Amino acid sequence: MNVIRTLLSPRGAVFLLLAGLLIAVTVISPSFAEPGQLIRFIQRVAPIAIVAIGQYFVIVGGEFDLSMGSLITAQVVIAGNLIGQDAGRIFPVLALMLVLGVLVGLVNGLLVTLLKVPSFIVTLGMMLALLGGVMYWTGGAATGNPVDSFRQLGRGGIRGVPVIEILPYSVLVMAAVLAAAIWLTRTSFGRTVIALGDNPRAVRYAGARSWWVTTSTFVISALTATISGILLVGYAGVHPKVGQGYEFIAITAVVLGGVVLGGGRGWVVAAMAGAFALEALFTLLNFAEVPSTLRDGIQGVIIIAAVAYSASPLGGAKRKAAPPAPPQTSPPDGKEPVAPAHLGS
Amino acid sequence: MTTNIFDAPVPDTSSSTAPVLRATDLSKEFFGVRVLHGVSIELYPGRVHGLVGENGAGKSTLMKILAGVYQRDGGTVEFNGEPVSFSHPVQAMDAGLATVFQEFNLLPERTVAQNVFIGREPRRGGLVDQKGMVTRTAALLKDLGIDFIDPAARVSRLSVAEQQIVEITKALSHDAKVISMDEPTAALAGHEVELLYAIIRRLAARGVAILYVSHRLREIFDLCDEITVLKDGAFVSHTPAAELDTAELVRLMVGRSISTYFPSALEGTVPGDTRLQIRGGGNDWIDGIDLQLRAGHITGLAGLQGAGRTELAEAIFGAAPFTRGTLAIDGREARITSIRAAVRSGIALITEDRKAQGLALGQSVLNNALLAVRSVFSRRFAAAAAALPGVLNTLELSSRGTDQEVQFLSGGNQQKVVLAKWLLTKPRIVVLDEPTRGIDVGAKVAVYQLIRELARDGVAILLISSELPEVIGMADTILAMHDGRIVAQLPAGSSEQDVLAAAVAAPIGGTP
Amino acid sequence: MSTATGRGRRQLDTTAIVFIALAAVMAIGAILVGTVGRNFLSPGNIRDILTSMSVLGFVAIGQTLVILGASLDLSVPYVVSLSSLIAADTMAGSNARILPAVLAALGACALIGLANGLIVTKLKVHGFMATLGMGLVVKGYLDTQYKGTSGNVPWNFQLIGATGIGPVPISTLLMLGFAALVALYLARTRTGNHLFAVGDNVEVSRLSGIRTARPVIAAHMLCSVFAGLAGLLLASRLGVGSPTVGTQGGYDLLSIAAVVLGGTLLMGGRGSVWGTIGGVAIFAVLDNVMSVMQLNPFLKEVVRGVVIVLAVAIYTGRSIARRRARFGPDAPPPAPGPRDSARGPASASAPSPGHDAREARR
Amino acid sequence: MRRKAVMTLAVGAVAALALVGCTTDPTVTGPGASTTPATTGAAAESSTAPSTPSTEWFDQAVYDEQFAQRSVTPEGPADKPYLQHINAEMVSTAKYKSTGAKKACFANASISNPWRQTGWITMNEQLKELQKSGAISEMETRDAKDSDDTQIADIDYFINEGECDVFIISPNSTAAMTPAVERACKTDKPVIVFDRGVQTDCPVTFIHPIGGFAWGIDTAEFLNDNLQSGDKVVALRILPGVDVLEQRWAAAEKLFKESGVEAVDYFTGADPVEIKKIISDELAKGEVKGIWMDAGDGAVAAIEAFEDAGKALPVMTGEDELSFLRKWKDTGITALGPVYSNFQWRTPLLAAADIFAGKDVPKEWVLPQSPITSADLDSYLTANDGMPDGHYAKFGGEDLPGYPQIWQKRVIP
Repeated sequence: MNVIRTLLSPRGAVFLLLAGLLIAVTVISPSFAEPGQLIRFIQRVAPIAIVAIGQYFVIVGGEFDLSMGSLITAQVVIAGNLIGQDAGRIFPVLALMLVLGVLVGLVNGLLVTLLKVPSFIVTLGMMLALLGGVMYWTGGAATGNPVDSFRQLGRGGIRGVPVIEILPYSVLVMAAVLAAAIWLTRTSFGRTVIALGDNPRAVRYAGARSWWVTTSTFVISALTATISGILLVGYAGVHPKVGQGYEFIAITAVVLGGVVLGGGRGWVVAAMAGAFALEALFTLLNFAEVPSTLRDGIQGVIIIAAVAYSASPLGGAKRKAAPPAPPQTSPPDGKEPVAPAHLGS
Repeated sequence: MTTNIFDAPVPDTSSSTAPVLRATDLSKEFFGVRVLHGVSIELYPGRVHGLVGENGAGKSTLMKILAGVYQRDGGTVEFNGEPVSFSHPVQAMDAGLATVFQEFNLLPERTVAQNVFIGREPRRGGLVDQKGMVTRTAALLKDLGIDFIDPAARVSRLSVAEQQIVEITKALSHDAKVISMDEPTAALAGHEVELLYAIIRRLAARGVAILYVSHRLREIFDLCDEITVLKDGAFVSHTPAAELDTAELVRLMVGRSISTYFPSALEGTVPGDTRLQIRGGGNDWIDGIDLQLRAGHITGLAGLQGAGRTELAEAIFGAAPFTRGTLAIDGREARITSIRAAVRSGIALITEDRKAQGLALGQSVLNNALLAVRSVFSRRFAAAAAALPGVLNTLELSSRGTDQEVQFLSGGNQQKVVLAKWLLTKPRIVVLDEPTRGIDVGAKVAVYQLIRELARDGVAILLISSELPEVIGMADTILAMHDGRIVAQLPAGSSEQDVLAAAVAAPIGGTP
Repeated sequence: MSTATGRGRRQLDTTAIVFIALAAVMAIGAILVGTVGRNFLSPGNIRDILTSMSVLGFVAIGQTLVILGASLDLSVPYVVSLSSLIAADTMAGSNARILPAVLAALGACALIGLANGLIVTKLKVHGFMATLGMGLVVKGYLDTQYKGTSGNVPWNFQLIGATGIGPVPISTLLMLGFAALVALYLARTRTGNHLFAVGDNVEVSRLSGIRTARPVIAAHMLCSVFAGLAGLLLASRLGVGSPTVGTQGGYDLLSIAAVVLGGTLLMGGRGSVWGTIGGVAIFAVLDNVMSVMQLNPFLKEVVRGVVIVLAVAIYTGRSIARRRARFGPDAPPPAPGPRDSARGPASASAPSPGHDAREARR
Repeated sequence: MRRKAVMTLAVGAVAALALVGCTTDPTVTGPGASTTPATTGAAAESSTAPSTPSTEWFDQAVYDEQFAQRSVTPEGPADKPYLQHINAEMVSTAKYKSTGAKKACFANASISNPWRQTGWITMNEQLKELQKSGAISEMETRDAKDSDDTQIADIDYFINEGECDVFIISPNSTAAMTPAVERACKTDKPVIVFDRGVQTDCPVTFIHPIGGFAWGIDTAEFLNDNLQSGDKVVALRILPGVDVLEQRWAAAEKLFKESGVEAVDYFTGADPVEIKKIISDELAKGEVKGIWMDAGDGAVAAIEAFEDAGKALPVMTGEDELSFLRKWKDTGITALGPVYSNFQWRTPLLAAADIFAGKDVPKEWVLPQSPITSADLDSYLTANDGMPDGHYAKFGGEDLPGYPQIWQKRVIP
């Protein structure tokens, strides 16, 4: 029921948009709808969908993470330089990458929560520092791609699957991340994150460790950036450009998914659908052979239009500390309950 | 533009003059639900008209129609004999019909003067005359007898009472003929209420018609010349104040009489051991706090706004912890340095500002009610979730369901969600800071009933209230605070005068 | 006793903090520059710093307005480029066409700003997304319409970017002059005042009779016009228009960082243009010192990132307004009076603003 | 409010004070020989490129010139390509002749891509050698981070504060940097420009490989030779609006049109993820026979897209970046490695030494630019064994002291 209602609401706009774009692509190139092609499409979206999921937690908790792109780049370069052609180093380096991811998230989160610096600024600084640091360390270029066995995660898949021929590992990873994210949104942690985006004081006065909850969202976002980096190094290889701009793509995807910038409202599945819609748009532009110089313009118009459409009266404007008083006498379900019965008893 | 009303000639205030405002047969629907029907009211210059009724009776809707916030569906409004229809609050303001809303309509980051003149900043030579704004605001404040508000100060640095005064100043700057006030004293302490009374009487003496909405019946009787009662969106009665008493008024409001406003202690309530013992507690805002809360015992805390009551509550709750003195829970010394530690120790605080600190308004009833348990006692979460329907039932929460967002609930129901949130943590010490502020009589009684039940169940209770009858009616022991210190301890049943004297007058307890 | 002063000991004005930080950065910079045998205060160095302030300064002044209105403008780099191109193309080397070129460039920018403002206020799209999208649209236009640098700026117009009075470039003086005008606009015009109000709380502003869309639209238009002025200045310095000159400078994020560094709340309602100029100056001094020190360009980014966060951290740490202590070392001398408790800032129901603002608006 | 008023006053006061000492900075004067604006137009028109670059990048005259230069055998030492020059018109530098170690000031556009990073490393090793030989005392470098505005300020800073003996400028863009370069020339110190040019001939020498059209010709001819009319080529371009890149495409596009090869171009930002997506989509639409790149950065991802789609590998032109050369070797595709000679980063400092020695230098120092073919692939791979993927095969620093560790570790100063 809940799902259906959401689909029909303005917040479900992203699903309509996605469906429209996919249909348009299929009309232009019917082979796109073949299962084999479709699964390749999903494989390609997986890294973006995963960072969108990570960004969702940060945004719904009322913050921004602009450092995701640089973190992806850092992880990609680390994989290239430290794993190299030695398959035996995959697991130690993987562990190192996860530690780095957690560390970046912790630093972001703690600067935001303990030093009270706006997350926009903290993660902007982290974005500059991480990218600069990695470039300094590598002299701007990685040694080379990591071993193929490591890259399989982003590039390969289970072959011989009926209908779709190949089931890319990244699709499985994305499904796992999504499942974990959905589960997380239903846990106490997930509910607290949303409440935090809604009213941080109320959460603090309920005894929650809000600093830790917020920090955790940054850790989650950094971890999804790490996972995305692992998939991308497989999908495309090592390059300092990999990951660039992913923070804006992720934020755009999340907002397209109807999540309110400022927090307190949004659905993780819709955020992921936002990522799919964005990528379907790129694909459509590719298939439609739109002149390459025009693409950004079209993308801009569609983003504005889609966000405008999904901006419902409740979600469109940011809510301030004291939200506008709700209609005091007019809950849609009827009158206010007054004079409870036990008065007389 | 800002001709001072005090310079205006004093009009004849006898009741024979024509009403300055006459609203006839007003009706209003929301989503097909009638929230106001057939309501009429007349306001006369120089007279204070009380408007009472429970939450949902239609008072706010009526005010907002008069103020131009809502558009009426039916009926007529005449102002100064002319039929009017305001489509925006500012139209009403400009016409001379000002409203002081319950929610403060001030901008915290702007100065007092900028707030007073917002939207119609005076200009000189084409530029906004900031200096002129300050001077004129200072003059308006002076006419109200207020010399302690700096017109150039940022509103965020003012106390609630001061902000209230700024609201009234704003209304005055419009040269208002009618000022309606929605629960203006809700956030004020006793002597501040006196100040407001003085201001209102002064306004009335100058011929302004006042529409006064309050849940505090005593104020209605103190101030009002006549009283209109609404119930369920309909007109009930219009009577000169002198012809009514409290009991009769309550009967008119709720449709039946309440024999005892404050429920008495429940059977089986036994004062038990000391739950919380504070000796010499203090921090930057309070000092020398000696306090003992006992199981099954209700300690009332009276004091003026700014006396340090909320600071004491926040110190106990770890939000602004004690930095001096000792604190013991159940006889064992404890250190409460965070809210989390307090909640873990079984302390709950129902904060005075439920929208700012109590609720995440965009979240569901369910998620708000479970917020504290899941934040602190994750292991007890399943049990709490299972217990939730029962608790909500006990509190008689009225909502569409547990997935309804709390922003759509009435104040009383919102407060019940806050109470549910804390009940689910199974607290052993409950601090209630102004638990009945801005909620209707019915909900109030439910809160009182709950406090009694908690006491019976062996919970230690600290009840903080600006409403002296509430403290006196409920507490087994009454403490008075002044200037950050507890200055007096009075027995149950003390008179309001005694408590007030203790809270206002020179310290009794000996601290200098 | 006046409460204003009683409550007073008004905390250090935020703009003052910014300038103290600037002074500190300059002092450290002067020492560092001295270690490599250079003079921080030499005319050439001052000129270098001031020059790098000019363009970012123009953009940041506009960005301040938008942020005060609780919006954001990420489209500025593309508007900067567009303005430089329209100006250089229209001038086409002719002195006589300077005025029409300036008007055309600024007019186009104003239109973009108008579109931004309308999207934000009427379509209720968050400024972040609206201007991100608008930036892409303008970028698409630039990429389609222009192939590389274009136009020709006459020498008279180039003088604006190339001349100085002593070590002070004309462009910096112009920038400061415009900053003064904007300061005046904010303090002394109704739209300026209303911009603060709307940024502070839209609902209250609306109920107070402010047409809430207007100041925000005006802010967006002014922001784009200021980006256009930056583009004009760049055209003057480059001698041509360039479709990439805006993105080269990274003016979107840098201007936002400068505004926040200057003490303006990212969520609007409070801030000042002079603080922003201070923030821009901090960046300029930092860049100058790092360049003189010949720091590795990649490490420069690291330093920038760290400084942005730390500087804002120091500022936010300072600006948390505490409730005035009644007891303890910070407590004011006891001044009992009949109304003392009424005026007490310790009032609980008016939770300390900094405290509130902290959590409510990040 | 009062604060604002004070600030406003302060600004006014500063302005007033400044007016008292009103001086126009002596280094800032009009372009051309005279300082009067009247000559501006003439000076601009006399420069090597039109003052208003046309909306089309193609320029038949330059195209023809570069077409011819490709087949010219360069003059100069055979084992030092970075000192060779093509069709050089030598100019005397006698007036700069002076003894002692000189200070070089280098205004660099950026080191934001692997090509520039590799060159920058080489340049610094060259510097060390010249410092040892006593020709150059030090080099002060300012990096403009890809910003025209910053680079103009950098050059002005050098003029005012640098105490420079020679200016070396790698312009961030052609037209925009012209006035600043002219200001540097006014100091009467030698000015050396390399990589991208400027629209003035005031520098002593302008060092560059043959150019973008030559790249486009080499690559398009290669693809045309190996493909049929009607075959599809996907052109992967980094970004629009950069002249050295646009000229490559302008030449190639012309040749593709002539041969009937169907070419479709995309901007990739050199991001391999973008590249892979674009190729995947193209492969989903139909057959792709060839890949053309305006820079080899990210070439591997393009080949991998074919591999992953299970399609026949294309005929391809990349660059001499090692990642591409290695993938080329691994897959055995039909390919060409066009070169935008990275060794040109050695030449400016050597030219400076020559200038102070009073030796004649080419006015326009056109360096050889010959692509790597399948015939020399192996030798370049062997020569650059152990170098990182972002290294460029024709970096030309094999005889410098730090070779090979400095490049292998990619030590960026």
